[in-house]
Amino acid sequence: MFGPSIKLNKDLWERVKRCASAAGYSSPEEFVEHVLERELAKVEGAASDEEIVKKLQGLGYID
Amino acid sequence: MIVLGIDGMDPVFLERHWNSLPNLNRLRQRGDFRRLATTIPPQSPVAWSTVSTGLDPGGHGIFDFIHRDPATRLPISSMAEVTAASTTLHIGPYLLPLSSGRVESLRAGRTFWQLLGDHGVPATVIRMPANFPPAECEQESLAGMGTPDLNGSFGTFTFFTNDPAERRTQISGGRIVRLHIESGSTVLHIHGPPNTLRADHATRDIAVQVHADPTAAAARFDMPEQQFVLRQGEWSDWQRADFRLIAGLKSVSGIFRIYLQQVHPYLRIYVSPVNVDPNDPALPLSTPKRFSRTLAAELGPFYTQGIAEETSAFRAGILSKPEFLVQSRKVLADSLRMFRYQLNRFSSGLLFYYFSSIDQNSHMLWGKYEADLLDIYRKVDGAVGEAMAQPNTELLILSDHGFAPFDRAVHLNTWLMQQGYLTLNNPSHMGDAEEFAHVNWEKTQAYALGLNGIYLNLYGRENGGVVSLADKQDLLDEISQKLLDFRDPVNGEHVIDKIYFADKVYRGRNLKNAPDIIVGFRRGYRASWQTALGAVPAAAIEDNTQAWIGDHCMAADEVPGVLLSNRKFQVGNPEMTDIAATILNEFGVPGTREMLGRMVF
Amino acid sequence: MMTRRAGFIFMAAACFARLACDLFFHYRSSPVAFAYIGPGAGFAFLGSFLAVIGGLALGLISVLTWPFRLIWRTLKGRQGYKNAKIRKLIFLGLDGLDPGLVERFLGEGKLPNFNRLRETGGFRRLRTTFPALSPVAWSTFATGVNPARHNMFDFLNRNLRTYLPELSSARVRGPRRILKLGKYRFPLSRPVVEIRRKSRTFWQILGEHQISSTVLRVPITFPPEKFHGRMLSAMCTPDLLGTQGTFALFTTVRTHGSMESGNEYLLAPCSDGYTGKIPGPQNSMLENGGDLAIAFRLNVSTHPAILEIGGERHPLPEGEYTPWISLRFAAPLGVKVHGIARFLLTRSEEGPRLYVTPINIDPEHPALPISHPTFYATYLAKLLGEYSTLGMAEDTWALNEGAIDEAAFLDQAYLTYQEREGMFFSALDHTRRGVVACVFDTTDRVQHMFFRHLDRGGPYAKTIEDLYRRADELVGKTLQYVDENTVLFVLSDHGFASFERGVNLNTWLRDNGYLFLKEGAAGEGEYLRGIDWRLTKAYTFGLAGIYINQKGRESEGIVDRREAAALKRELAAKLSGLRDPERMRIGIRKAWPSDALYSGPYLDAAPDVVIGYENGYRASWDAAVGKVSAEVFEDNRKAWSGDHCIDPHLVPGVLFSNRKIAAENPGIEDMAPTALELFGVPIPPYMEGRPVLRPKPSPVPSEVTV
Amino acid sequence: MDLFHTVVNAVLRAFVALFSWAPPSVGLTIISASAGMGMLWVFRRTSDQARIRRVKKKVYAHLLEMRVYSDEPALTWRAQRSLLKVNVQYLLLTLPPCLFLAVPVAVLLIHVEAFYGRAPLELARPALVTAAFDSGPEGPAPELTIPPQFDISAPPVRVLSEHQVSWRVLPRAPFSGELTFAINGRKVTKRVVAGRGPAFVPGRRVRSVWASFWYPDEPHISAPGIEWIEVSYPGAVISVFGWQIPWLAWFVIVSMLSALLLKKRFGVTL
Repeated sequence: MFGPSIKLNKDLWERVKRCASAAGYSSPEEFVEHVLERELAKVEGAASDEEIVKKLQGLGYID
Repeated sequence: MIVLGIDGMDPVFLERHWNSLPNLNRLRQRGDFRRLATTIPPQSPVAWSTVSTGLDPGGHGIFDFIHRDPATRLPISSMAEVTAASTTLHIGPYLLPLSSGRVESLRAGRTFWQLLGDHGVPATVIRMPANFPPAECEQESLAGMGTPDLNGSFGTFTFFTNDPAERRTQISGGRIVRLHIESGSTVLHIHGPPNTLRADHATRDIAVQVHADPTAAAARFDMPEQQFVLRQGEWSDWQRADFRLIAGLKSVSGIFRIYLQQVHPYLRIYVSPVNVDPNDPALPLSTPKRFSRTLAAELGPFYTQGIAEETSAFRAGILSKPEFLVQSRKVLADSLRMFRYQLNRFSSGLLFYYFSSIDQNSHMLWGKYEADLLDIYRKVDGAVGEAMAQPNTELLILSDHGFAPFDRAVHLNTWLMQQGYLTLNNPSHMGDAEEFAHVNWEKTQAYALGLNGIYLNLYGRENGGVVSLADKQDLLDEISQKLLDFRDPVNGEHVIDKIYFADKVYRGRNLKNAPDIIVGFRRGYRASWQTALGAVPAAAIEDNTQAWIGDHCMAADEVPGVLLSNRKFQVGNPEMTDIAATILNEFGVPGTREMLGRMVF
Repeated sequence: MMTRRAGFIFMAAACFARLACDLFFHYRSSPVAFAYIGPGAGFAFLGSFLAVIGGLALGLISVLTWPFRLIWRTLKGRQGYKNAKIRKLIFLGLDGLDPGLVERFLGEGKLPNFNRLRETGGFRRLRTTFPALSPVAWSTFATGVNPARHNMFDFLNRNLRTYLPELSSARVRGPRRILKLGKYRFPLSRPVVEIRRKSRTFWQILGEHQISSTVLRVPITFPPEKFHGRMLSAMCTPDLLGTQGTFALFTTVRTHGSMESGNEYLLAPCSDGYTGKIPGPQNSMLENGGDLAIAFRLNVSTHPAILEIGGERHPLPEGEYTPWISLRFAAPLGVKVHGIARFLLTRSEEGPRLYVTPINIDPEHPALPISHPTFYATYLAKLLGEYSTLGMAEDTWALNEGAIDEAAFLDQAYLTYQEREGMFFSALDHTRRGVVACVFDTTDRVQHMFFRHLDRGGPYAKTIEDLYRRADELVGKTLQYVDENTVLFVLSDHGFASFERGVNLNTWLRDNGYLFLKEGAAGEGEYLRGIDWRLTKAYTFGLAGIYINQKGRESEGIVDRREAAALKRELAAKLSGLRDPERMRIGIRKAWPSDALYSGPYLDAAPDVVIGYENGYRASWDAAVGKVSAEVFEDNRKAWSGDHCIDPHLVPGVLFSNRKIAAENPGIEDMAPTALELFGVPIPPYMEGRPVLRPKPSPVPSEVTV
Repeated sequence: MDLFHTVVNAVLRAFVALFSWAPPSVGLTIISASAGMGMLWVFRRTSDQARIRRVKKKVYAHLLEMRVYSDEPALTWRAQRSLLKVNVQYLLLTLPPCLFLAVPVAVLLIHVEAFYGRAPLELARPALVTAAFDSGPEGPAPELTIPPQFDISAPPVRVLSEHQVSWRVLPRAPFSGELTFAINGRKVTKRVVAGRGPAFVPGRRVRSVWASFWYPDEPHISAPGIEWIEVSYPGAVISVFGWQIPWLAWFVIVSMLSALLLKKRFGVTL
């Protein structure tokens, strides 16, 4: 609610809204977040292998 | 600098007894001694207000012990006004104040200790008269004359007895209660304050069980939290009592003393007025607020009532003269104890200390019991000696007025009636009924109230006033002339020395409560008790038969005060207004523009 | 919260002091009164004073703010229940309840309450999602969209840079900023816990219209989102170690070489028994702090045995679970991490064996947010007692590994079931209007572990029947809360099938020249280690399907975009109808390229080819963790003998309602729009489902074709 | 009864003597803290801890309930009702320990009162010595023999309605010893202490064995005709960090605090 907010110009916002609904996002915000997340994933590092795998331990469907 | 205010110390009495008063005498010889011109009228609240503020009565607005409300013409205290809470909430029998009630001083002007405080000079002002509620400031001050007891009066004692000869129930300054004794035991119901938190304002009482043993000539008193035994003729210590206003939530604490006057054949018990408990004051007693608590912690309980000497009980014949003297010495001892405490902790700045004893004792002893009075003077002289022992201290001693005998009481309202200025509804209604009970205001041009005042029944000011503004001066002149011509039918002498008009004698213009005529009685004469409260007895003048035999409510010239110091005075005829100016000057603090006095040194 | 609580304490203390003083002053003279004000009574006073005053204050606040909230709501133009067609909507989710079995037991007259629903309302098979997996299906239930719009395709997600699998539903990252002081590390911000399911849930949308929901243990709700209502997280909530459930087994002689999802520890003998240490979470407050641990002592000389832990003694009768025991792991500087676990002494004599459940996050003092509002979990724990919070509460691995036996597993599962029942009925009790949605997983877990016994005779032959009977009882009890203004849906997210043969598609891909191992690598490496990405075009892990190693998407991708589209179709065609040579049966019924199944912004995250296994088959255990094993087909030898991750057409769920179901072929995506419609809230255009209680505008083909 | 009290008294005296070097607040604090611990122990032993724990959780639950369901005022009221109900349950559960504690705590408090609740008679301040009789007192008051450190400053006052006689005595010098009454030809003594405190200050001395439970500081009176003798001692206050408070208030504060602080260690749920 009080998180940071980013300003978009009106034109971009309209385009985002159109595009979001066409693509099947539930809201323009979700669209913007998704785009940003995807780009960030390309840049950011990941946690160590071991840690990631450990988190999966106990999942019944896999071993 | 130490300033001692000794109420009613008379210059003539001093001059007669220099030899018996070594310290005052020494002060006179080493320093200086003058008569001090007193205020018009020479009454304590008026004079001490002038001392406090450096203003004349026209400036500070206090002209008497009592004045009237022009709307009702009823007497009200001139020193403080109590307003009840204006907004209240009813819950069952309770009346909860939503806005706070106020106690307000009627005195105008800033006091010298407030001015000192503004300039960072510390001052301690103990029991300055007409300083209730104490003027707001950071200085240490304890309220003086004008401080009510817990019932809101200036002191209402209770006298309990099963003596069939005592038939009175209500007397001036007290209440008389009949006791029913069963196998030696009875209960004293001591009234607390009227419960303003209850819609019916019922008083809260506390019950003291008394078990009298005639053979032992003593009695045991059982209070809720303690017991004590008194022998016949003994005074108890201070007793503390909590009067619960709302159970468990709000209570008011008071202190009182019990005097077991007689056990056999009749039980006679005198209970002092219930004083405000300095340890838990229900009324503003001091600045800062905790000061009274500090004093109580250091000294134990003390009299907080403005005038603590039991003159009313003496006048009513309930206490004998020796009993009165014992009691008034207790008051003095109480005062001296606090004086020594203040003297000990006094280091710099100003200490003002007020003694009431000489004034109160003079009223009861003047002219008749010289030796008893001298004894009181001697004790005060001792206190003066202690103050003189303070090194590097300037000492100023003053009294607000002197004393004169009070032989004849003048019923000014009766005189006004005889002169045709005041009319009763029915001439047969003359008597002691107070508060102008039977006066026909439509046919009354003037009325007297208080100890020195006559008011016109002025159109536009008094409610239903009949004297037009145009006629006012003529009427004033006419009444004054007649007053000056008024002679005592017994000896044919003038009764009245001087007549003052408020708008002429005062420089200050705060004259709202001022009488139109201020009557300056000749020595030996004074306005009667009945006059003070607006009664119209049969004769215009009669002998004063009461125990109250000395007074000072006369022409100002008749009863000057005294001024003593360990320094020489530069002013020949010092006046009351000079005191504040002198004190401020000594500390290099400028006075206000309204202040009238000069520097006496 | 803290200051308010401090305020209450202060107020209460002041009142108490006042009371004590009053008593003292009033009754000082009477010594009898002394006894009353002794601290003995003081304890009682203090406690109840606190509570009563606190309660009154809260009540007062609530009453005083009510008009303001009302005004606020009116100003915001929220219509609330004005357009609602009903007062109350109940979703009773029975994970994995199979329509075939339901029909069979209905036919045998064993499910009277289901029967009542079927007769008076409606019963349909409920179309599930591709793949037929709980996280996927329940996400669709919550959002009303297909997986490409909510981003949940499997339990696992691959990291496009490292090819490592990640938990698809939530991401927990350590605190962003850490203050290091000497050897201590102080987190300056909270750990970031993020849900990766996208789109919006119907309860969020209802909440925006001031219609409140209570959402209990619906999968993929960790971390909980903020909305107008109450939620308790479920599937994928980690245990205190951060895993999906790690049990501990304490033995005197090492019996297992290594275990997949548990650890075996040796008990150290001591004078009157054994001692041991339960490893807890990592000590994140110390650099290289290692794991926190709690020591315990096991005394088996008494009957029952006694477990001493955390300064308390607990009786430990053999074969009987303890109640939840609180485990407080003490980190430095007075920081405590609260967990709970149940203990089970499976053998007391001749070398005791002590099984400890995964350490659940303590709902009374949650270390991670597991509910909304955060104190809702605490509230439930205080009201109903401690309960399991782990996403998959039933320890299937302990049974797989033989740490516990069937009976112990069932005990555990039904203990969880009871906890859930308590919450569910308490929520119904407290709901006058709005939504209550609660999912029971026991049905799923028990079928997974006991499918092999179905119709086979032996002591557990009737376990699944008994499970369905219990579900029926639950429905019966729920019906007591249903009136004419209430709509009840009893639904499952998928059905069940037996799991006899595992299929390793990595092996198939290797055999068919799509996947290459690095030189010398044996292919036994978990999680795609050993695969030569420079040559590999496709790979698999998880349960759903095959991923293309696409250029520009995977970090070492080699298949370009256009080629990938063709490759998907090629693989789908080749795999459809894949035969199991050993059993002479078809193993894969059909495979679909992802774009044939899904449409939406998260399509790229989907498996590129989704596999529809035949009844009896599933991705093999090795394939699921990304191994390349020797054979394509192998037997499943684990107790985990039932599964549903096959062709979704074979495992639809069930849908019962107390109202007539108009839709002929309802799907799980229809539930969210149905909820909105019942409360008169407009259905947003991106939602794909249609309300089921009114006729659909156009029929949808019953099977998707390429 | 006398013997029992003598033993308790002796123990307390020894204890207080141990801390005679320190201000009285120190000894009292230790007594209060140990009493708190003792009471905690009794509480654990005599209460159903498991049920108390459960009920307390319910109390918290219903408090939280008001916030959990803050959107439904009806539920807030329901939570209030439930809260009251579980509170009553809680109070009932604390009843047994309270009953168990009542007598020992009363004994302790009555004895401690003699050390910290009463101050010796102040010098040069009159005090009352009162004796109560079965009937009468007819005729002259009984004779009171006082030590030379005292004056009798008023004749004995007979309170016929209450069968009492009060003497007003004035202590002149510190004293700890006995006053002697000649009643019906028998001598009856009463201990009296004057001077500066703190000290063991015995209160009322009674004849009834039953009443001597409440007045344990002296053995009960054996002479017939007399009910009790009491010296009106001033109440003492304890000075703690400059605060003057009644000892019992400090006792309650310290014992409660020590119990609250130690309840975790003792494994007690209050």
